[in-house]
Amino acid sequence: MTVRVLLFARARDLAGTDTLTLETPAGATLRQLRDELARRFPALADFLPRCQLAIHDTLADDRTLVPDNATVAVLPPVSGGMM
Amino acid sequence: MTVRVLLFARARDLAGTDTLTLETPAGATLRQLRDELARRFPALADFLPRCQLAIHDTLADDRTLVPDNATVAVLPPVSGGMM
Amino acid sequence: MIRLQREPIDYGTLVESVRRTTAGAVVLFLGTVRELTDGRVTVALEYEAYDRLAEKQLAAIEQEIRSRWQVTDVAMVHRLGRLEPGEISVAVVVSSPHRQDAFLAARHAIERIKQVVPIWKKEHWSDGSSEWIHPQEPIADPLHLPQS
Amino acid sequence: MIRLQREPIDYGTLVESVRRTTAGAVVLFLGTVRELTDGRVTVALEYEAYDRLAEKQLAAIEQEIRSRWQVTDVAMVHRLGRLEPGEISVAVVVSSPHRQDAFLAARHAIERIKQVVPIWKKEHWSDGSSEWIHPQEPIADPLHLPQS
Repeated sequence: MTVRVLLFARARDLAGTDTLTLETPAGATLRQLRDELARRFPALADFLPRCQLAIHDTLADDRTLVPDNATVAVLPPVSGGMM
Repeated sequence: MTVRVLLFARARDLAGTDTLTLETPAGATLRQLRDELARRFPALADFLPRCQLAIHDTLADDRTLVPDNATVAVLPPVSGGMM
Repeated sequence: MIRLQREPIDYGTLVESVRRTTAGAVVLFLGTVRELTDGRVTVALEYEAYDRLAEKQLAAIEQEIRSRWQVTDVAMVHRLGRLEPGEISVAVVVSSPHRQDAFLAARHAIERIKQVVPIWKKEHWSDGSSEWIHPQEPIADPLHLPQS
Repeated sequence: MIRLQREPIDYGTLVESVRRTTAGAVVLFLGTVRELTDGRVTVALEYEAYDRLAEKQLAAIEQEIRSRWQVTDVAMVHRLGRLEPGEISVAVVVSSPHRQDAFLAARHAIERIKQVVPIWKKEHWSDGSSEWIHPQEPIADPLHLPQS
């Protein structure tokens, strides 16, 4: 099953790419996709737990099944705070 | 003693003039000036108690003595409220 | 910057006048002439001021907001004369390093302008009648500003 | 109106787009790039977004403020790409019949933009270093917006 992954901000810098394709087994969850990303990009492993994931344009929790041909976005915490 | 009086908004419309000169006795207070205005402009009498007075650019209460050559402004309530 | 003027208010110039690289937040308030009030149609508003006292009160409001919030710069301009629906009657713009300060200071400034600055408005209604708008209550909120 | 753009933000056009003769109050917020943060000098900020989700979140914020306040119209624009100190990174403008609503809705919108819209900024410091700004705490305020 093919999944397209988009990476942003520090996650992109740590992975060294803004987009990549992963093959995951059918029935894989976002939790498993996180694990696979951490394996492929060890520099990303520590930061990944602070990121949210979205499938297409919808935020999703780690138990969500990854649909085939999904685009999964890795979203670091937003800047927030004082201006 | 000569006092110049400036009238604004409804006070001006009621008096029919935006500026006038009053002669008041030395030692007159703003209270006495109000009374004199009400006498000269009966149409203003009911509205005047809702107006504040200022001597030159300073708001003043009715016990204040009117200096010679003062400019006294008659200030209706400001619009305030919703926009 | 404080000004009473008969010309249309150019809020872009006001905003630019308060922008600084030290102030990351700018809040602009515009008051514009509404066409409808309680179902009645306004064809024009006429604003009149006691200029010298109005300018003094605006300066006191500037001091007041500077004493309460971190205000980098502020501009307050009120228009006088005859305005048609849609035109801008008043503009307040505040810059600050912090957006909370910019919002609170701008909000406070416009509230105080409505309360303590001797500027009056006359409604000209579509039926040909007109009236000065003076609150009907006894003066609850006098024009006095605390001296800073 | 909601937009992410790489071109400079023309707030005058935004303000004009929300002005109505039915809305007597307009509040504009501008966020600009500060030159100094905790004593460090910024030479540029770089903004990056996940566009499709950012636009969806902005639309949800619009729904949120329309459900809570009387909002005649609203425009929210965030700039992307490299900005220098003084440039406008974000603009929010709200028109309303009531100034309280205009202030509260604009304030709420910018707070929510900071919390729930996937737009990130990278500081480029004068010493040549750079860093993405991500809050260090675990995600206290998730990107979720209540569905309206």
